[in-house]
Amino acid sequence: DTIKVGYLAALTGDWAAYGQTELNSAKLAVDEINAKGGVLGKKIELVPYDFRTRPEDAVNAFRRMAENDKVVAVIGANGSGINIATAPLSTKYKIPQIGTVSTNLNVTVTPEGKLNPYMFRICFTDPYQGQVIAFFTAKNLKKMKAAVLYDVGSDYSQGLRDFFMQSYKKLGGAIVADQGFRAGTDVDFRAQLTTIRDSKADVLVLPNMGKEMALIMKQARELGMKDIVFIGGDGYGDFMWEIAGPSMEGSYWINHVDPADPAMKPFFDSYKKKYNDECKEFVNGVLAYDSVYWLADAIKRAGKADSTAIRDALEKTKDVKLHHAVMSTDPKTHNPMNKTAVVLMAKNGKAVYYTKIQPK
Amino acid sequence: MSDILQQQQPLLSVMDLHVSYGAIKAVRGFNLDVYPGEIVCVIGSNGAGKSTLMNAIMGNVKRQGGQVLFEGKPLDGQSFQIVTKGISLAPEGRKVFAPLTVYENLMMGAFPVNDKAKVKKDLEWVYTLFPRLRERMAQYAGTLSGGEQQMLAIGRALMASPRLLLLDEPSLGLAPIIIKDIFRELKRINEEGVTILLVEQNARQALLLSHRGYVMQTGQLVMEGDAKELLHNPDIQAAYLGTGKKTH
Amino acid sequence: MNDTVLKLDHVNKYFGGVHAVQDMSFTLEKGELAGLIGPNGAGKTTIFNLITGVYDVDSGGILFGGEDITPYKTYEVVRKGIARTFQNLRLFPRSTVLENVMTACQQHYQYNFFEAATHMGRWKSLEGKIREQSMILLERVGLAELAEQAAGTLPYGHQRRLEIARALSLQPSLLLLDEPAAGMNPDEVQDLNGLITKIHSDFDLTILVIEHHMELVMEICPHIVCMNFGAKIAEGDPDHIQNHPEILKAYLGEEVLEA
Amino acid sequence: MSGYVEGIIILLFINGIAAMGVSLLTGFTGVFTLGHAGYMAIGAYTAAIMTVRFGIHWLPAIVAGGIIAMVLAYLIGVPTLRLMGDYYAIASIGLGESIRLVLENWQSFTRGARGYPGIDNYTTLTVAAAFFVVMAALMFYLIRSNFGRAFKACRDDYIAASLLGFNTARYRVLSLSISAFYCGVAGALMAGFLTFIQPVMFDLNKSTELTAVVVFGGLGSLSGSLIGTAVITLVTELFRPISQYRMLIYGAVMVIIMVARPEGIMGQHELGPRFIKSLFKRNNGPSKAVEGSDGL
Amino acid sequence: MDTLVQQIINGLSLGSVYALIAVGYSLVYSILLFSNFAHGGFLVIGGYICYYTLAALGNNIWLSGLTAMVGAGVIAILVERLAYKPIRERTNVTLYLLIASMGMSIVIENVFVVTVGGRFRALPPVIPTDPVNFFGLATTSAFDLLSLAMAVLFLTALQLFLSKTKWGLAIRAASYDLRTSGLMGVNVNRLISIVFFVAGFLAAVGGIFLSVRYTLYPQLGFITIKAFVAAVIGGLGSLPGAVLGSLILGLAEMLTAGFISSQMRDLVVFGMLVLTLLWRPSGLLGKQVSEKV
Ligand SMILES: Nc1ncnc2c1ncn2[C@@H]1O[C@H](COP(=O)(O)OP(=O)(O)OP(=O)(O)O)[C@@H](O)[C@H]1O
Ligand SMILES: Nc1ncnc2c1ncn2[C@@H]1O[C@H](COP(=O)(O)OP(=O)(O)OP(=O)(O)O)[C@@H](O)[C@H]1O
Ligand SMILES: [Mg+2]
Ligand SMILES: [Mg+2]
Repeated sequence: DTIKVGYLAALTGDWAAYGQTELNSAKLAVDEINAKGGVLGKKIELVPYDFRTRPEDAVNAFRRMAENDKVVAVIGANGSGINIATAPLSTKYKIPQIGTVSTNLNVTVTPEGKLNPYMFRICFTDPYQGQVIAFFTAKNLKKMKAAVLYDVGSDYSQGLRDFFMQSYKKLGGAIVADQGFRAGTDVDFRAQLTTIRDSKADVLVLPNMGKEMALIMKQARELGMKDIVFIGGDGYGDFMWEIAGPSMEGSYWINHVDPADPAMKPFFDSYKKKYNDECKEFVNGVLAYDSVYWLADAIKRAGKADSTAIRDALEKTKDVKLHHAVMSTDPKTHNPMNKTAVVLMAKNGKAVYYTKIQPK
Repeated sequence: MSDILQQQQPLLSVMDLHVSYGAIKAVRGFNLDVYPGEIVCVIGSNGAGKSTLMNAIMGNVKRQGGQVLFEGKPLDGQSFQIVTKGISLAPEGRKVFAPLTVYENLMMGAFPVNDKAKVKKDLEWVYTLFPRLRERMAQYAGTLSGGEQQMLAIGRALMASPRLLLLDEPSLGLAPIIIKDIFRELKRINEEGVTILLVEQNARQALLLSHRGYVMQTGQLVMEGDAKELLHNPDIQAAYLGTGKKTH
Repeated sequence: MNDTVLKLDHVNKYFGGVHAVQDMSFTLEKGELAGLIGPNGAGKTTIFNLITGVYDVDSGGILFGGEDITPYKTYEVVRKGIARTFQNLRLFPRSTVLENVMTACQQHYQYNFFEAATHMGRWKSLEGKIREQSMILLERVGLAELAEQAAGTLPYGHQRRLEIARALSLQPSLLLLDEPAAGMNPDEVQDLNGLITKIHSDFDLTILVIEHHMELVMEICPHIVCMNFGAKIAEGDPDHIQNHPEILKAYLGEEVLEA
Repeated sequence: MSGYVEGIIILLFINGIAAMGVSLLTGFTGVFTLGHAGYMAIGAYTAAIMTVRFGIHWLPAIVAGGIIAMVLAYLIGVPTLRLMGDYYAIASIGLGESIRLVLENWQSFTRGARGYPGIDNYTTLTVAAAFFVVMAALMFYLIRSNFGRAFKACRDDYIAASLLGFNTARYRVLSLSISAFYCGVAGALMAGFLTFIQPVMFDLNKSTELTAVVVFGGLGSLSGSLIGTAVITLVTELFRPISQYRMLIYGAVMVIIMVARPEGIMGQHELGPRFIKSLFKRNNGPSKAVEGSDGL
Repeated sequence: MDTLVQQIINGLSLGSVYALIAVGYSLVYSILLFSNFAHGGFLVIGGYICYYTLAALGNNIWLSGLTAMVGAGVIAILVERLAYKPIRERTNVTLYLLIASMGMSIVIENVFVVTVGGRFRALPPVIPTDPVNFFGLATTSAFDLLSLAMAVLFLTALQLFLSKTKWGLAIRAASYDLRTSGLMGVNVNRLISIVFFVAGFLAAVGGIFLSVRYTLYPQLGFITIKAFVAAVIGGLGSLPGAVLGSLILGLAEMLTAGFISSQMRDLVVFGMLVLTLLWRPSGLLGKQVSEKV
């Protein structure tokens, strides 16, 4: 007799790199919890389904988890679009879902401002992150001429760009170049970079996925853009160093997690031990790992493996100590409260802690 | 003449050949021998299975039963292997390579021949045989007129310098004068030692040219014999040569 | 009776350097059965292509029933009442024999999209008519038994007949036949002779036929146009043509027909 | 019926409608497309915007989705359908992607790449089934009519078709427009099924899948297209428990079906008494025997 | 002015990357007349072979590059034998091949997803990517010059082979009619294997270049879409066309992104594709053989 938890992971398609790491990390957490006796005396059983990065497939997967596998909660997926599509189902089946890196506001709250009662997230939101990037750029770095290069086809990228630009303008910054590209078929950004070079921007904001950011930085340096400062969001991953190499030096990354945080070390170590591989997509890894812990904590607090009770417990999350942060959930929006953003700086071949930010 | 031939080993023998397309049995137990130096023709009405026979010899359609021997040895394998043994076919419906020029088509015909001088000589010969092809050397084969394409198909088969030449309806779509030229030329190359197996609708012409003939009906052999005899056989005359009515 | 159906008026066509049709003129009167002969590559098929608008003329005019049809697109020309068969067969090989004919036949029994998509209105009666008409034509050319067979699997000679049936089902007033007897044995050519003369009279057609089978042309065509190198070299009745020295030399060969 | 099965069936109906559209164009008219997800996107966004922003009832919104897709297809088709074979196919990739691109960039109207949430869940099983049945009936009727024969004539030999009096260009555009209508309606239903749409849902992979099911259902077989849709959907659902190997199997099934039955599951036959009879005739019907010229 | 020069250089260098892929793609098209969507897969295979042999063979790019090219070539032959040959022997509808090739590309992608994972991997900088400056006017990377040189080198070699040898002639004949080519004594299967070997070989070259420049991951093959478009613009089956198309497409992309709208880059690019084809329906250098009626 186990507690079944569904996991929506992109194991195939464009997000496979992130989805696979998430699932690995979640499994690690489940193993650890089970090794210590599980929750409420029961073992957790993960039911992972792939969704081909397609919402219509994710919807079927969710239904199958709910009806055939009788899961009490679902974790994932690593994309807001998927969670927005599964949100109505979570309400229908009364099964709570925790988004790992689902930063779009509409995951937990509908456009009309209605709360999706069963949707939660462990990450901070796009507006928050956009605000942090703007704040850091304008206040900490004091750079007031920014260029943006974003992925037109990505909801994450477009959202982050919008919110960054809003906040940045409010802080008195000027957007001197706003350029787009499309991931997948576009791998060459020199045209956009040339325009950015000519715009004399002193900072380039990259609200993108890791691979694209790495390629952009590399190509920018190749074009002789020596002085421009790169600032990116939580798409950062250590694998970017392999791609961009020294071009990374001096760039800043807003993140959920400080990888050098001693509290995280055991996770990275056991990940390496179990999978014989570095956890290079660590944002996904850490958030997936902690999502499991968060859920386990909620089940414990609920006192029974009942999905509605778990939902209530999740909603009442207050100062729950996870590995990467102390978690509190805003019952009105189901967003984490006061989650500080970590700023990392790329220095001497790795990303190191730079500062913490919590803009008002 | 045929008595002498009978003592030799046939160059090509088809024994109890069966071919079908799905449910349609196109050739059912056909037998045929071609002796070195002969011209042999196969006549028969539409759909009798003549083209199928030719294709089966060339390994171009799958044989369901029976055997084909070339110089006493089994003639198996795919068409490209069969071609290298010295057999070439001018297929029904011409099948010229439309996007290639006339010259390139002829050079494709010479693909199995490695002797450059020989290719050159043959090319000259084909050009003399069909002056129109020389004129149109650089034209895409696909834009030739029907008859011009037929000349090209025959020329292409000749370029392989075969020992056994298979022709599937060579006269199709050709002007009367060209047909005469071609048949005269076939006789000549035969005298130079090329054995010829011919399928023709123009049965009269074909029988006049051939030494022996076979009559095929719904995939089966119904008659074989000396060409002259067939030509004068009243049944054959009635069935394949027209009622003897002439235009003048 | 003596109205002109088709008139070619100094028609020219070039393909690159090849002057495929040179200053060609001839006329066909209503109800004629005419032959177009000439050596290979003389430009006969090209004339058909020019008439049916597959190629555009370079200069000159083509009049059909008094109207210049050179500006029209192929399908418009066809709708004016010209049908043809092809030297290289152009059937729909995967469709059945019957469907091949029905596809052409439906031109004269049009019903609208709504009726087609709902099978209401005239669908039933007109489909019935189309099928019936097509079967009648297939019977005419002797293919009724093979109606359900895929056209591509028919022997060559049958495919030629099917093309004729298909062209006829367009109810043309002018029928162009491009080497209908190719690939037929003399006996079958005899049958075809009969078929062509029969449809000629039964359907009240004007027919122009390209052929290399002289026994056919000379027997059924009272009016023969002979061309070479794109130009007309003679025109007249079979006797005239057969004894024309230039035609003997260029086309028929000195000793005519009999080897 | 469990909600899981119901969800799959609704999706089957929706994809079936789109597949019928592509089947008409690719299977019956011989125009090979890799961009029809674009028309689904148009349908989906039209319905979404009409119902959410303008509060229009979903039924007219779905129909409007189809119509707008159709009109757009007509405007695109007139110039581009002059291209033949692979040339049109590659251009259609561009057309489909361009539609998506516009949806992504026209943020004020479509909310861009972040997607359009909050659509009413109007696509119930009944609605999907009703649309499917009606549209399937119309399509089956259509191909068994003068129009069906005209499309096939254009596919098999467009020169012969024009010499039988068909304005082939017109029929190609007509076929494209109808197929876009079907895809548009399918997209509109998809919007009501998922309640949330995003341009990325209608990407090249989706287009490819539509064409793939049509081809391995059998070109020129409507029932084949539907069977193809079912096979692909079932393969992905049945193999769900082995998560990441699923797409490997999906690809392999695609290859194996083509290798085992290059003419597709149904060849060009329709499911019916005649097809079943032909199965027992030892050979797989006349389609295989025909060599020589063919569509595309 | 500087910007324009820079964008032109950018465009040409992007085009030369496309060219490497487009040539191989066009080669397969020229013989089997279908768009081999698995070509991107061959590219990925080449990339991964190179990646792993580099690690095993101590960063010897020549050795591992060769292994990758031969390996990808052999796998291309296998793919043809397993997935395409049975189809082309039974039908001449190229659409079926096309769908099989799509299936094959999904298989290849996911073989890597399940074995080595979806992770982005960077090849060590075995090909120099240092900036190269043109008279102070514009900058590009040494890499781009190298890939243009490679594309031109392979193109010339292939073009000579196709136009000067009888095997080249046979390839062109076979592309029109496989059966009749067999009747001419051409071993069609071997010929096709050779073509696929060369295509796989070329794909691996592209794969190595792309993985050095843009990292290696199972979906890398997807970017070949643009190279397909380039091949179509240039004229399918024409190798010089493939290169010309690639350069034009690269230029168009960069100039659009630079001067019109980076967001709408694809729209303009595809618009240009359509316009080009309307002007010349079989591409810029594609042969237009009108059908004889
Ligand atoms: N590819 C095919 N598929 C199915 N049936 C075929 C095929 N080719 C030929 N047939 C059938 O096989 C039989 C023999 O055909 P074949 O072409 O060999 O006849 P033929 O004697 O050459 O006729 P013709 O004089 O018309 O050329 C015919 O009934 C024909 O319908
Ligand atoms: N599209 C074209 N391009 C170039 N040349 C062409 C084209 N079409 C025809 N020709 C040439 O024009 C000439 C006339 O061709 P046409 O097909 O009209 O001849 P034909 O009289 O029908 O001959 P046949 O009796 O052999 O069918 C031929 O020499 C042919 O090569
Ligand atoms: Mg025959
Ligand atoms: Mg002709």
